Formats: sequence, C-alpha cells, structure tokens
Amino acid sequence: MTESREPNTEQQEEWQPKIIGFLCKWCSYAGADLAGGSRIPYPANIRIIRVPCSGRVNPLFVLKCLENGADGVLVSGCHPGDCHYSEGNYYARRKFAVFKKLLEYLGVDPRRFQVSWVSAAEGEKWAEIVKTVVEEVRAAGPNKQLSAPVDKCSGAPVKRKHLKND
Amino acid sequence: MTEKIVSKEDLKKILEGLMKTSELLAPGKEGDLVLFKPVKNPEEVFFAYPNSLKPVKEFFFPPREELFKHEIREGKVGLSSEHQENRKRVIWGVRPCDAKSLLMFDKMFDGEYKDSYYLEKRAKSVLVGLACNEPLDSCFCLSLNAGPHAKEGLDVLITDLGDDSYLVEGITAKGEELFQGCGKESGEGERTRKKELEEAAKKKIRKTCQPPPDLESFFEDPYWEKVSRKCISCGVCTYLCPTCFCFDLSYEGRDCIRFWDSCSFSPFTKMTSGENPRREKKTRYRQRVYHKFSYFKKNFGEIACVGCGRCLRECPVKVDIVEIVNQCSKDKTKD
Amino acid sequence: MIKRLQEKVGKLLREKKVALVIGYEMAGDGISTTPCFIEREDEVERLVWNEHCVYNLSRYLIETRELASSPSPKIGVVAKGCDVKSIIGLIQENQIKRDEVVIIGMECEGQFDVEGERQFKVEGLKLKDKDKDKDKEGKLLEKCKACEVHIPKVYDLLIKDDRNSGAPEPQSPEVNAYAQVEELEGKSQEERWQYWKKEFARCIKCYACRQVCPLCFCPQCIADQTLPQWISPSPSLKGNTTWNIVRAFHLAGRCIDCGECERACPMKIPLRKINKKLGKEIKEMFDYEAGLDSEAKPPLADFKLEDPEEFIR
Amino acid sequence: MRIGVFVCHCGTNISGTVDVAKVAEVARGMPRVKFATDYRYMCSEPGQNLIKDAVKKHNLDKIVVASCSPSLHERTFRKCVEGAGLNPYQMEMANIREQCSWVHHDKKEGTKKAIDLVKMAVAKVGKDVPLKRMRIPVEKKVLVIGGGIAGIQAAIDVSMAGFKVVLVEREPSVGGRMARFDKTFPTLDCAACILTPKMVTVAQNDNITLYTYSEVEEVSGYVGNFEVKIRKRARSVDMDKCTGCGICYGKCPTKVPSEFDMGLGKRKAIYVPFPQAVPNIPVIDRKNCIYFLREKCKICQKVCPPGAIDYEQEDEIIKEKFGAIIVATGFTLFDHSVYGEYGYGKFKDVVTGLHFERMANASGPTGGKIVRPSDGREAKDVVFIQCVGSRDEQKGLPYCSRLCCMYTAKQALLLKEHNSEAQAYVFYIDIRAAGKNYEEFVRRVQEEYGAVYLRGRVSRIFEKDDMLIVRGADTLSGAQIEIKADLVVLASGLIAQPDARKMAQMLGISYDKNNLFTEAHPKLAPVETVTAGIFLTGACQSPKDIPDTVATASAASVKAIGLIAPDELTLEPLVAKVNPDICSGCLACLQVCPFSAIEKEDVKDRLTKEMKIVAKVIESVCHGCGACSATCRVGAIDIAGFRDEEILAEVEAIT
Amino acid sequence: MTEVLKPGSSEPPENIYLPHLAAIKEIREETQDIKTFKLVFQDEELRKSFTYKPGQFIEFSIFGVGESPFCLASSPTREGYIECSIKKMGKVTQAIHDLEEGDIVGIRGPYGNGFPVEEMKGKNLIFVGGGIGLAPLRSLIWNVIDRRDDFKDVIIVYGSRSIADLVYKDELKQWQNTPGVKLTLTVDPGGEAEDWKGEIGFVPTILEKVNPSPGNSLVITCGPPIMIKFVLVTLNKMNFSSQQIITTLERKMTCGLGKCGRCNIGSVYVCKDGPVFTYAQIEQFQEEI
Ligand SMILES: Cc1cc2nc3c(=O)[nH]c(=O)nc-3n(C[C@H](O)[C@H](O)[C@H](O)COP(=O)(O)OP(=O)(O)OC[C@H]3O[C@@H](n4cnc5c(N)ncnc54)[C@H](O)[C@@H]3O)c2cc1C
Ligand SMILES: Cc1cc2nc3c(=O)[nH]c(=O)nc-3n(C[C@H](O)[C@H](O)[C@H](O)COP(=O)(O)OP(=O)(O)OC[C@H]3O[C@@H](n4cnc5c(N)ncnc54)[C@H](O)[C@@H]3O)c2cc1C
Ligand code: SF4
Ligand code: SF4
Ligand code: SF4
Ligand code: SF4
Ligand code: SF4
Ligand code: SF4
Repeated sequence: MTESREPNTEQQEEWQPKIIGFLCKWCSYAGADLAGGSRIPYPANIRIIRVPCSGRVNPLFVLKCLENGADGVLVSGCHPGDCHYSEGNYYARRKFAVFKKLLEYLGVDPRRFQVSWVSAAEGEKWAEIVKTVVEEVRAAGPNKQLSAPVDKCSGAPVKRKHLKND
Repeated sequence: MTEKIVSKEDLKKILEGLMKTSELLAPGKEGDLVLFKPVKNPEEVFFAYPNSLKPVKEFFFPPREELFKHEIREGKVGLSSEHQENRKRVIWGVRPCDAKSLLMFDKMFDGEYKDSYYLEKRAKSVLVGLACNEPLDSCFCLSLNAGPHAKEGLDVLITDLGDDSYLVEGITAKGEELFQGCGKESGEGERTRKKELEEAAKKKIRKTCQPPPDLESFFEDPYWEKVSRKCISCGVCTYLCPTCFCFDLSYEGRDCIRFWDSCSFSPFTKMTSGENPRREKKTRYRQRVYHKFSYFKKNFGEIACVGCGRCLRECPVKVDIVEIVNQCSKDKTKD
Repeated sequence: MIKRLQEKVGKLLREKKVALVIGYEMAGDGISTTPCFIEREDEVERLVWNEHCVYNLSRYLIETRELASSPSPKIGVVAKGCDVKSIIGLIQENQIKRDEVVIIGMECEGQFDVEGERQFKVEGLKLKDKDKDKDKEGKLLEKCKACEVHIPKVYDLLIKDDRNSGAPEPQSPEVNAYAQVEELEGKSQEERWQYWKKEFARCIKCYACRQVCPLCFCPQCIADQTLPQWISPSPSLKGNTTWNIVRAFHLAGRCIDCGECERACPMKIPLRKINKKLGKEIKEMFDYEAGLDSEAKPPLADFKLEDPEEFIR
Repeated sequence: MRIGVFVCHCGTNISGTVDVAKVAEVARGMPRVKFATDYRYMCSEPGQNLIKDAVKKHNLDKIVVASCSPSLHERTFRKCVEGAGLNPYQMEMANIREQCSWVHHDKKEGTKKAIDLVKMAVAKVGKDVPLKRMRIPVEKKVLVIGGGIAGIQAAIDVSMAGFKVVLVEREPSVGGRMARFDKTFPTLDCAACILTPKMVTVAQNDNITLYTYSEVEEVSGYVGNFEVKIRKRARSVDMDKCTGCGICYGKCPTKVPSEFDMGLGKRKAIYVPFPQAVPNIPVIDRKNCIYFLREKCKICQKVCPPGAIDYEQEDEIIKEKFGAIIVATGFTLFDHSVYGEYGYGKFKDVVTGLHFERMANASGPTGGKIVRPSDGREAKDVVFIQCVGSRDEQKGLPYCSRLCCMYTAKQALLLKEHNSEAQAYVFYIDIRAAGKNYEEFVRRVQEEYGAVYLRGRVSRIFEKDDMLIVRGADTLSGAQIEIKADLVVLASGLIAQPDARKMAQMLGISYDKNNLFTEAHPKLAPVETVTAGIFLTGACQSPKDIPDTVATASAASVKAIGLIAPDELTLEPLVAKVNPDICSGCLACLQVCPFSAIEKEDVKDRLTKEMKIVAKVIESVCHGCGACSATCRVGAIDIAGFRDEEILAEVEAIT
Repeated sequence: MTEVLKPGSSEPPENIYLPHLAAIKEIREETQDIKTFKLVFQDEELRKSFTYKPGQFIEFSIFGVGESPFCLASSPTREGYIECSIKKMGKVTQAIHDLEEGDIVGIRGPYGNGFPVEEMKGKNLIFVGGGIGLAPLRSLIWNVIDRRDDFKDVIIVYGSRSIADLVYKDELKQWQNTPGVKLTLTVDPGGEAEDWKGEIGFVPTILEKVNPSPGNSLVITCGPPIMIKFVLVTLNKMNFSSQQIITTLERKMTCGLGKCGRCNIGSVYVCKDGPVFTYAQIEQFQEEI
C-alpha cells in the first residue's frame, strides 16, 4: 500500500534541493564513509543509494529519480582503473556520457545530473563534491521539468469532488 | 427543424460568443497536423480540412482520464471521485462520420453498467457538424449507412455553400439554440445548392466497404495469416479509429487512470502466467476486423465502422481494412 | 529495374533458394507502395520498385526468422542501402544469421515523401494534382538528402538502377546530415525544453515508433513491464517524456536512421531529430557508427580507456 | 510482511545529531513496519539479542538496522538475523552515522535525513527476496601451466600444502629461461645450483604430476571445477622404460641447431635439451628424425638398452578437473630485426642477452667462453646496448622491460670474469636499478669491473673488416663515438609469448594491448585474474626478475590453496539472473561482463515453443557487479540484492 | 443519444469504477504461494446488501498498485464477509500477499454470470478441480453443503501437484465428513509423501477411476487448461454430454464490465457473459479458449 506523504509542512519551509546519489560500494560509498569518519561536514540534501558498482547504475534510474521529483542526481564510482570489477566504471562512463548529452539536448538542466569519481580515500573530495552539486542544483531551482505534474492531453480540469468513506 | 443561411462573418461572431459561454473545441493546425483544440481565437478555426487526425472521441473518452483518487492516512483510506465541471461544451466542425461514431460509443458506455464519465461529457456537449464537400479517396462512409452530409448524431450541421455563406441545419434543440437569432432564412436556391454539393460529394466517394454477410465462416481461413502479415501491431489504426474504445486501468501514484489501449497489442490479452490467447498477430488482426464487422454487429446491431478512412491513411504500412474485408468476400465467391 | 527484380526473385523462388521474399507492392491508392510477402513464383509480378518504397522491411525479418532457421530455405528481403544497415544490426545482435537472409540490394537514389500526401490530408487538395509537379528537392526525404549508401554496402544480389549508368552521385558536401540537430543545439536550454515539451505532449503512447523499428525487437519492451513499472502506460507529459527518452537511449548507437519511427508516429513527433543527435554524439565520442559492421561490439557494450570524461567530476 | 526497524544511538555518535527516538517513532508509521525501537548499541550483544527477541515477539520477517555503515556491520547484522531464524538477506541497513550524524550538525536536518534513510531501507527490505548462499564443490587439485621458475615454485608451494598439482610444460624439460643462465644477479648465484634442486623436487614429489612436452588444449568449467584437456605430445620414447642413459642421442646421426642454446650449439634429432633436464628423458624431434622423414635409420631403437624407443607412440589426451589454475607461461624476447641500426638481425656477431647467457654458461655450447658466433674467436671488446625494443612506442614496446639494465650489468661483469682482458661498453638511456642491492651491483660493475657506461643511443652498427663498428652518441659529453667491437649484445626487451592471446582466450582471462595477462586489480589483486580461480605468476604478466617471479609464484599458490582448501566454495548469492522469457538474446550483457560469467544458451521459449538464444549467467563466476543489468535494455537480467525493483523502491521512498 | 444527464442535473450516476472499501479480517496461508483472504466491507449497509452467486468474481484493488479479478471463493450462504484465494503471480498478487490483517483494500463487483445454481437443484454434482481452480468450486461446494437437501449426490475429485499444493486442507476434511459427499484427493506422481492416504496420479486419470455416472449429473470443473483438456477427454469417454459440463474460463480482464475490450471470445465477453460456461457453449466458440 502506498502511504501518502505526510502533511506537507515542507512547503512552508524554504525549498531545499533533494538529491539522490548512487554510490558504488567499494570506492565512493567508502569515500563517503571516510568523510563521516573524518567528520567533514557537507549539506544534508543528499540521500545515498548503495550499489555494487557505478556500472550497475542504469541510466533509467537517473531518469526515474528526476521523473519522481528529485532535483538532482549524482552518480559516483571508482576512478578509472580502480574499479573493483576492473571495468564497470568504464561502461558506466560511456552510458552516462551519452545519457547526459541526451538530457541536455532535450533541454533538461545539465546541473541535475552529475557524475563523479571518488575513491575510498577521498573523503574530502566527496564532501566538496556534495557541496558543489548541492549549490548547483540549488541554483537550478526545483525540478519542474521531468517531474512536471501530469498534463492532461485533453479534457477539462476537474472540479467537483465527492468523498467516499474516510 | 430550422434551416438558416449565415455568412462567414456571422460564424465568426457565433464562435466568439460561444467562446465566452462554453468551452469551444474546433479543428486547428498544429504543424502539419489538424487536431481539435480549445479555441483561443476564432481566426485559428480551420474549415477546409478533410478530417482531423484524432477523432472527436478523445473529448468523451480521453486518452488519459482520472477516475478517482485515493489517499491513505494512518491506515484509513479515502476515495474521492471527481467529475468534470458541468460547463457546456461545443465541439465545432465535427465530420458526420465522427458524429456517427459517438452513437456507437453510446451503446458501449451506456447499458447495464453506465459509464458516468462518458455520459456526463456526452450530455453537456453540443456537436456542430461540418458537411464534407471534398471527401478523400480513403473515405468510405457511404457504404456504412452514413455520408458526407449525414446528420445522425449531430446537433447541427453546417454546409459550406462556397460563396462565404453557410447553410445551417438545426437537428436538435441543443443545436438550434446556438444559432438563435442570427443569419437569415434559407431559400430554395441555397437548398438546391446544398443538394448539389451533397450529391457531388457522394460521387467522389468511390471506396466501398462490403463485408461478406457470412464473415463468420472465414474465421479459420488462412486468409488472416496472409493479410495480417505486414501489420506491425502498432495500434495506430485503433488509436485513431473513432469507434475503437478499448482501454486499460492503472494506478499512477494516487490516481486511478483510464487510458487507451489496443487489441493490436500483444500484451493486451497476455495473462500473468504468460498465456496469451491472442499471441499471434493473425489472431489480433482478425479480432480487430471481427470486432468491427461481426461481434459489434451481433451485440449492438451495427457495424462498428463509420468509414472515416483514418486507419487506411495513417497505417504506417498501408494495411487496408476495406480491401481486406472486401477481398474476403471475393475469395469466397471464387470457391 | 522492376523487371529485373521480378526475374531475380522469381529465380530465387524457383531454385528454392528462398522460401519467402519480402518486398514492395503497389498500395490501393495507386501511388504509395506497401510491404508484400512473396512465396510463389507466380506472385512476383506484384513486386514493384519506385521512389515510394520507404518502408524498412528488415523489421519483418525478426518475425519470419523461424522460417529461415528451418534447414535450407532462407528469407529474401528487398533492401535499400539504409535498410541493409539494420540487417547488419540484427545480425550483430544475434536476431538473425547472415546466412539465413538473402539480401536483394536496391540501388536507390532516394525516397520521396508520399507523406507529402499529408499536406493533402491537411489542405484537402488532390494528391494526384500535386503529384504532377512533384518538386524533387522539396519532397525528397530528409534522410535521403544526406544518404551515403545509394548502393547497399552488403548484399547478395544487387539490382542496379537502369537510368543510372555510373555510380550515383556521392553525397554532396553541402548536405549536412546533422543540420536539424545543430539548429536545435544552437538554441538555449529553455528553448530546447519548450520545444520538446510541446512535441512530447502530443504523444499518445501508441508505441508505433517502437513497433516499426527494426531494432526494437525485445520480446517484452520495457514499456510493457509492470515489475517494476518503468514507464507509466498512460499518455501524460511526464510519462511521454520518459518514454521518448528511454526509446531514444535504447537506440543509442544502434539506430541506423531509417527514419521509420518518425514516419510511423501518427502524431509526427520529430523522433529522428533525437536519434540523429545520439548518432552524432556516439560518432564523435566513440568513433562508432551503427549498421556498418556486424562483428563490431555495440558502443554501449564497449569502452576505451581514453573515452571522454570531461563531464565527470 | 512484518518489518522491524532498529535504530542505534551508537553511544552519542548518532544520537548526538539525530533524534533517534523520533526516527523510531516515525518508522513505526511506515508501511508494513510492525515494530520499531532505538537502542544504545545495536551491534553489541544485548543489542543483537534485542533484535532476536523482537523477531520472535513481534513475528517479524524483515529487519532494518539504522546504524553505521554496512561496510562495517552488514555481516554482523546478517548473522544476527540469521541467528533469529530469518533469511540473512532480508536485512537492510540505513547508514545514519557515517553518512548522516557525523557529517551534519543540525539535529533537525540530521533527524530528517535519518528518517529518509530509514524510509529507503524499509522500502528496499520490502522488496527483498530470500536468498540462499551458493555452495559448489571444489576439485582439490591445481593446474600449473608453464614450467619455468614461476611454475616450478608454484607447483612446489601448492604440493607442500598437501594438495595435488599438475604441471604442464610445453618443452621437453622444465626450467624455462632460468635454466639457460650461468649466474643470476644480483647475488651471482649459479643458476643451475639454485634451480636444479627445485626441478628435481618437481619430478619426485608425489603430489606433483609433471607433463612435459605437453600443452593445455581446452579449458571449460568455472572456479572450483575447471575441466581441462591436456595434450601430451608423443615423445617417441617410452618414459617408463627409458633409464636416461643417453646412448641414443650419442649415436643419433642427425644434428640440428639447438633451440635451448639459441642456435649456438647443436643437438641431435633425439635429444634432451640440456644435461640437467627434468625429466631426463629424450624426445625424438620428428621433423628432423631420419626415420620419420624417410622411414630408415632406427639407430636409436637399435641401441637403446631397455627398448624404450617407440616410433608408433601417439599424442595422448588427458582430461582432468581442477579447482584452480596458475598461469606461468613466461616470456619471450623482442625481435630486434625491426631495427635497421642494429643490422636487421643480419650480423652474426650481434646477439641477444640470451645468447650471451648460453655462452657464459660453463655447460653451454662454448664451454663458458664468450666468443664471436661468426668465427668462434674469443670476444674482447663487447658492446652492450640497452633498451632494445623497450620504451620505444614507434617500433617496439611502450614499456620498460625492467630487468635489462640488471642483466646487462651482470653480463658485463661475467664478461670480465670470463676474460680478464675483455672490455665492456654499455650504451644506456637510463639505469633503472630499483631493487634490493641492485644499484650497488651496477655501481660495482662500473667501478670494480671497469665497464664503460655510455649514455646515448647507437645510431648505426656496420661491419668493417671482420669487426663491428658501433657508432653512437654520448649524450653526457656530447661526443660522437665509434667503438670497434668483437661482439654486440642487445638487451632485447621481454615480451609476451607469441601464443599468449590464444592462451588468454582459452582461459577467459584478459590481456593488455601488449598481450601480457592482466591482473584483476593492480594493487589489491595482483596475482588474481578477473576469472575466479585463475591466477598469474611470473613474466607472463609483466617482465619480472627471478626474485619477483618467485614471490608472485608463492602468492599465487597461496591464493590457489585458499580457494581449494575448503570442501565447498560458499558464494555470495548476490549474483545476476536472467529471465529467459524476456531476454532478447542480444548478448550485450555477455559483451560487458568483466568476468565472462555469461554464456549464450539456446532454449525453447516457454510460450511460443520456438528455439531462441538467451543469455545465461554462470552463477559461480558472476561477481554481481551489475554491468550486465545496466546494459540490458529489456531488464531481463537483474542482480540479487540490488534488483531494479529494490533500487527503484528506494528512489520512490524519498521522492 | 442518451440523455442521462442534463447540464446542471443533480447527481451523476454511480461511478462504476469506484471500489468499495473492505478490511482484511483474516489471512490463511493455504500453500506456499496461495493465501485466502477474508474481507469485510467497511460500509455496514453494504455488508448486508452485497449478494452474489458462486462463480462470480470481484475486482480486487490494492490502492496505488493495481486491480485484478478473483473469483469469490466463499459461499453466499455465509453472510457478512467474502473470501478470495489468491495465488502469487505478478504485481498485484504479490502486493496482496504482502498485506496484513486490518489493511484496507478496494472491491468492485460482483461481476459475471456465476454458476446456474437453480438448474443444479435435484442433480448429482461432480466437482473436478485442480490447484487454485478449487477456489470457485469451493464457493459452490459450500453452497451445496449448506443446502444439502436441494441437491443429490456430490462427488469431488481434487488434485494438485503435491501435498503442499492442496488448498483448503481443513475444509477438505469437513467435506469428507459430510453425508452424501464423496471426496477423492490426488497428487501428481512424485508429489506424495510417506503417509499420503489419497490417490497418486493426474486428475483425469483419477476421475476415470472414480468413474461417476452421467445420469442426472452435472460436472463442474476448474483448473489449469491442460487439466481441463484431459478431463474433457475423460468425460467424453464416460459419455457425459457437453451440456452436462460446466467450467469457468480465464481471460485477462481489466474492467470486469464488458467495456475494456480484452476478454472477449468472439462476441462473448467472458467478464459479463461468463466466466461460467457449459462445454456446449464453449464448443460454439470459434476462437480457441
Ligand atoms: C637474458 C636474460 C637474463 C636474465 N638474468 C636474470 C638474472 O640474472 N636474475 C634474475 O633474477 N632474472 C634474470 N632474468 C629474468 C628471468 O629470466 C625471469 O625472471 C624468469 O625466467 C621468469 O620465469 P617464468 O617462469 O615466469 O618464465 P620462463 O622462464 O619463460 O618460463 C616459462 C615456461 O613456460 C613454458 N610455457 C610457455 N608457454 C607454455 C604453454 N602454452 N604450455 C606449457 N608451457 C608453456 C615455457 O616453455 C617455459 O618453460 C633474465 C632474463 C633474461 C632475458
Ligand atoms: C474471472 C477470473 C477469476 C480469477 N480468479 C482467481 C482466483 O480466484 N485466484 C487466483 O489466484 N487467481 C484468479 N484469477 C487470475 C488472476 O486474476 C491473475 O492471476 C492476476 O490478475 C494476476 O495479476 P498480477 O497483478 O499478479 O499480475 P500482473 O502480471 O502484474 O498483472 C497486471 C494486470 O494484468 C491483469 N491480469 C493479468 N493476468 C490476468 C489474468 N490471468 N486474468 C485477468 N487479469 C489479468 C490484471 O488486471 C492486473 O492488474 C482469476 C482471473 C479471472 C479472469
Ligand atoms: S495501423 Fe496498420 S500496422 Fe498498425 S496495427 Fe493498424 S493495421 Fe496494423
Ligand atoms: S529508431 Fe527509428 S530511425 Fe532508428 S532504427 Fe529505429 S525506426 Fe529506424
Ligand atoms: S524501447 Fe527499448 S525495451 Fe522497448 S523494444 Fe525498444 S529497445 Fe526494447
Ligand atoms: S509513435 Fe509517436 S505517439 Fe506513438 S508512442 Fe511513439 S512517439 Fe508516441
Ligand atoms: S542484455 Fe538482456 S536481452 Fe540482451 S542477452 Fe543479455 S539479458 Fe538478454
Ligand atoms: S553481474 Fe557482473 S559479473 Fe555478474 S554476470 Fe553481470 S556483468 Fe557479469
């Protein structure tokens, strides 16, 4: 059963960018852990999804995030040559290069989809990247593009309501 | 009912008036396409089009329609069913074939289970017809109990007499209401002119659709395999068909949505087990033909085709349903 | 040309080299053609060839492949230079085997837009009148203007154009295959978004673009899946955009620019403009072009150490 | 479904910035969460007991632990829920410490984020399906391919641990390159003295089966269960009967150049490559044997006391199963005939380092004399040229062969030792003597043995009278130099074996653009390959000297032993799986899989009953990286533990 | 034109797509992938007024996930609740299996024609079921047992792949102990266990062994298509006429109202005109079933 969102108190508050990060568990996730271990602060706007490898990230995941209303998506993996699976990030790099071009061409704000290489030792870099990405997405504003409310293709807007049971 | 002559100027005024009191939908150009759109400026209304790309069914049976919403809060469920605003809607420039198709929709959406969404939209709409003086090669309405000047299903019919004057024929009270107090009485000359135009238009329609009376007996014929071969199951014919009404339901977030679906698609009948009674293309194409020319007739007494020709025109691989049903009868006479 | 085509096909059938030939025949309107399936020698007269043979018939190869895999008979397919590219794509992705098809290559000088007929549908003019003063440039299909394969790169039989003694003119350098793409690239991000938003809003989710595409051969398209539901099945701006992005991305590096998707789209969404963009990027970034080599690794299933990564932080 | 959520305070590590009680409270309202609580230390024994008790009491079937990073405690909590009778893979962690409380200071923000992270974990666990660890039996036997020092050392190490080894060597004897050397740098041990005992061990150890004159023909199967076909070429000598007396090759009338001696000496048509060969049993070289050429002679058969000669012998195919494979196929030398400046390989007195090694060897063709191959005269002035082929992107190799500096120095030293009047000149570009006592060694050669080191390239070598004129530049002094030399020794670079690529394809391991085999990870998995169960050692991976070779041999053996020691391999179930109903057979997944874990399969479609191609994952080979899944357009291949549905559930939970 | 609503008229007709809310009262695990759900309508009125016939079905809605048709497995003679037995197959059914007691779901219906219970009165009834196919039969069986006097002898042949796959295990015992009811259970070869007292073999084989007589009898069968196919062969051998055989058909369904267009077999819409058909009717269909 899908739970409806909690009463939307967020709306009164200042808008905060919502960013989803896909991090490979060997490098970037460990890098983010290291940032934690070293207590390097960064903005709280990012929610991390742990994946085995940046090569696991299907570009459609990014699309689904944006469609569902995320303001930005960040995919991060090991530096080239360091992939735990030796090649995963190379495939990822190609896919994302193409995907990013596609989104840009369609007029999607390029700041909404970002990719980084962060190693397990780069806690500091991770924090920096989050800071930059959050700032850029903040500058881009709320994602009204791919997550635009459903436009009706025809038919007039709805007015009358009747509630059944509550 | 009444007949009137109105000038182009008058029409524009009427349109302007309607825009204020009701929702006005009329054909307009979008690039190379003619589509019905809400009218923002009477100048945009397009008169000289053979027919719109999408039939007017979309205003009664939209490609996507929200049926109800749900909300779950603390384990409790609330449902809200929302209906269209009760504003009058005038659909301007409906071709007679499309108007007729709505009568078939009525049969489908009324009956034992009444579809309130459809019926409500139907009740508040007025259909202003535009007679066809220049039917297309692909039109074949004449052979299906309709015609370029047919009135069935319309509330009012306008015929372009050519010299910036239009003959307006009221059909229902709803329709007449729109033209109250404008134009002048029509004269004999104008009536003859209209008759001539109608005859001329009818002559231009050379395509006829003659399904064999015993279509059922061909059901197992290898013919279907043969004729369906080039069909790519794209569903364009069904989506653009004014009498096709298949749909699917799905939840999208908190909304329950109804949207167009098509018997041409293989997943249409595919069960979760993977079993699919219409997995083969042949069976799907046959379903489309039989539904129109046999099953609907059996269930509702009429062929579910109005001869608008959209499927012939828009099929990306030029599958010609008319040829296919006609051919079927010829084959029969051969053996 | 038609005669020779019919003869050759007749011979193939007679000698039982093929069980079936997919070709073109005249459509009911007397102007356009339509795909046809020839199984007997006496049917070859139906075959035609003219400048209205737009369809990419290789799409049917996937459906007929079971026929081909029976011991000897193969499938013959009439194919233009561009169509051959998708045949190569199908071989590359294991959908058909090279020795299962007999490619009847056609020398093709370009196809004309029967859809100029569209104009006629809109304006109500008679196609036949219009046809008389057919203006070549005006209605030559966009994709044909920049065609580089007037003679197919791969074939088993080649039917040459009698009118043309020498080789057809090579692509004129002024024709920029990517002109439309570049025009759009030149616009601002917001303009591009507004442009596509308007186009995608029209989509009715009929999936004709997919059905017609020779390379959309998946047994169950991702759009038809429910677990998970990747693409909402109903037409809405949001879902339409997702669908169009997914389709384009799935064809990235695979699309051979036959333009069938755009032609089939009843809502005339300029899909080629997206496909071409990705084709262009993949050529620039990875030096790969689809439909040239059936042995090549598809570009998104491949990588080079020096692939571009400026976009990565 | 009944989900339990356990929020950890981690002392104040988490609770300092996250209102843990609130997180638990909100979690209680999340869909399908039937129980939620917070506790000071979840990973502690009482904490784990708390989870176990709650599972029983509240009949929970899925667990979310909101605490530290899964990198730290995923194992702990998996074990814990397993102990509670649940499937360990129906536990998810929300990382609210490293990625939340430690990096955010604002309690409100931290709490909000923690709630989201828990939401994601709850959503994911909701989609989790029970998984079972895979168990596959292991064949407790190791195959070593290549019998150089690398292979020999590896075989011995594995056998010492009590496991069976099969060593396959293509030549008639084991020993590889090292068997050709006289002395080895930097310690100048006599190569034979340190190698021969090892070769003998290989032949005599009960745990080692030696197949010489043999090659591996086919490898199939996967980690723990490789199936290997070995071709034992016909020696034409019955190994059981032969006593190694050597009468046969004494009497054989045919002489041909000896490969072992780099053509510097001769051998017979029936021969052992060198006196210390192991096994010390001759082979008949059928290409040159008179009997095989003309069906006459049979002298060897006549003279052989035990009657071991068997002209009818045929190749034997041996099929065996192995748990692991160690690849030790070594190297070969760069062919310098591409260089015009060195005479395109035409001058007889321009030789390679290996020739020099044979000459320097007391049991070699020249009896330890350094001579000119052209006329047999003892060489006095010898020019050594380093970096032949190496570090030359245009015509040669992009890499440094690493040991030429050292063996050149060694040879310059040996030259002097063999002939105190001799003078060595060494042309070099850089001296790379990185290694224990290496720099000292090179210095010693220069200072004590008077080798003249000239920094610069040789521009031309030509013959004048019967001498070689070596023309080059000394870039340090800027002077043009010409040296009259008796002999020129080229330090040719080390390259992969000519058949390395074929070998790699057979094994399903990767190779780089120089055809050297690639390790799974240059730092963390230097002797592993991407194919589980196959390991690398020695010069087949990259140029290595003997110390490095032996070190990697032992490393590879430990890895192999570790793999086959248990009776069963337990593999994480987080692997890919194909849904054959919707797989299109495009095999894009196969092309991206870094581990070759995907194979093509012909199946009958469940519904259409037609034959079609689909992808199939070899579960025991799959590492679960997910590259395949992200490549598959139809979504036909998914990764257990990180399924599309699970990931999308996480996305949906917070958007 | 249907003048149902004039602009401005008061209430629209009832929204036929809007489900009634019902709470899950009880969940019973039948097999590894089949659960039976007991549902009670939220609306008191409806609880009383909801009537149905065995063989009819409902559309079961999981809000936000989807809707699927399931036949009513409970008997209309037991009032106040309804029951469905649901096999885990895909998206919706998986979501249903994840439900807990107390959760609220949506129910539309009842739809379809149902079994011709009136015609069955005074007849011998032979039930042949396989797997989850027992669900619609169960509704009728309880109906018959609750009105034992209206019907004559009852024979039930039920089989599944293995013992673990038998549904309604407790009720099977109750049926067995009912006078006039003869129950034969069977499992596919290989699906038995040591202490299995029932038959071993495929349903059609066991049906042949039970050998009911066609006189004044009706056969009601439901199960996987392959089983039905062979049951028909067997019945034919035993001289049952096609009028005597009743079965329920399965088709993909969305609306249950005869409108969405997918469940038709020729001009017959399984959701409205079925799902119960006599074999005589089925023989008339041109399309394969
Ligand atoms: C001129 C020269 C001098 C050197 N001097 C020194 C020195 O003084 N000190 C030092 O530390 N290092 C020295 N080295 C380096 C030393 O040779 C290597 O470190 C060492 O030989 C590497 O051993 P290996 O077992 O990896 O390879 P190899 O010695 O090449 O052995 C590989 C073995 O595998 C066999 N083989 C190949 N392919 C197959 C196959 N397909 N099937 C079966 N068997 C196969 C080969 O026949 C060979 O026996 C010198 C190298 C050169 C070129
Ligand atoms: C009249 C009738 C009665 C049924 N009774 C039962 C029953 O008592 N117990 C039981 O376990 N199953 C029953 N089924 C089958 C059950 O409806 C399907 O197994 C179920 O719809 C699968 O849905 P899903 O969401 O899990 O699969 P998905 O593949 O995710 O289905 C998605 C959608 O497809 C539709 N759909 C898919 N398969 C079918 C199908 N076979 N029939 C109808 N619609 C389908 C549904 O509308 C669903 O919303 C019955 C089917 C019919 C037609
Ligand atoms: S439009 Fe043409 S190809 Fe598409 S489904 Fe209809 S008949 Fe088939
Ligand atoms: S995407 Fe369009 S242009 Fe490209 S191959 Fe498919 S149909 Fe042709
Ligand atoms: S859109 Fe993608 S998933 Fe769908 S058919 Fe095309 S390639 Fe396959
Ligand atoms: S063919 Fe056009 S309208 Fe149909 S789904 Fe594709 S883009 Fe949309
Ligand atoms: S990529 Fe997907 S569709 Fe293609 S072979 Fe692999 S699993 Fe099948
Ligand atoms: S998950 Fe990785 S290792 Fe496993 S099959 Fe896929 S690509 Fe290969």
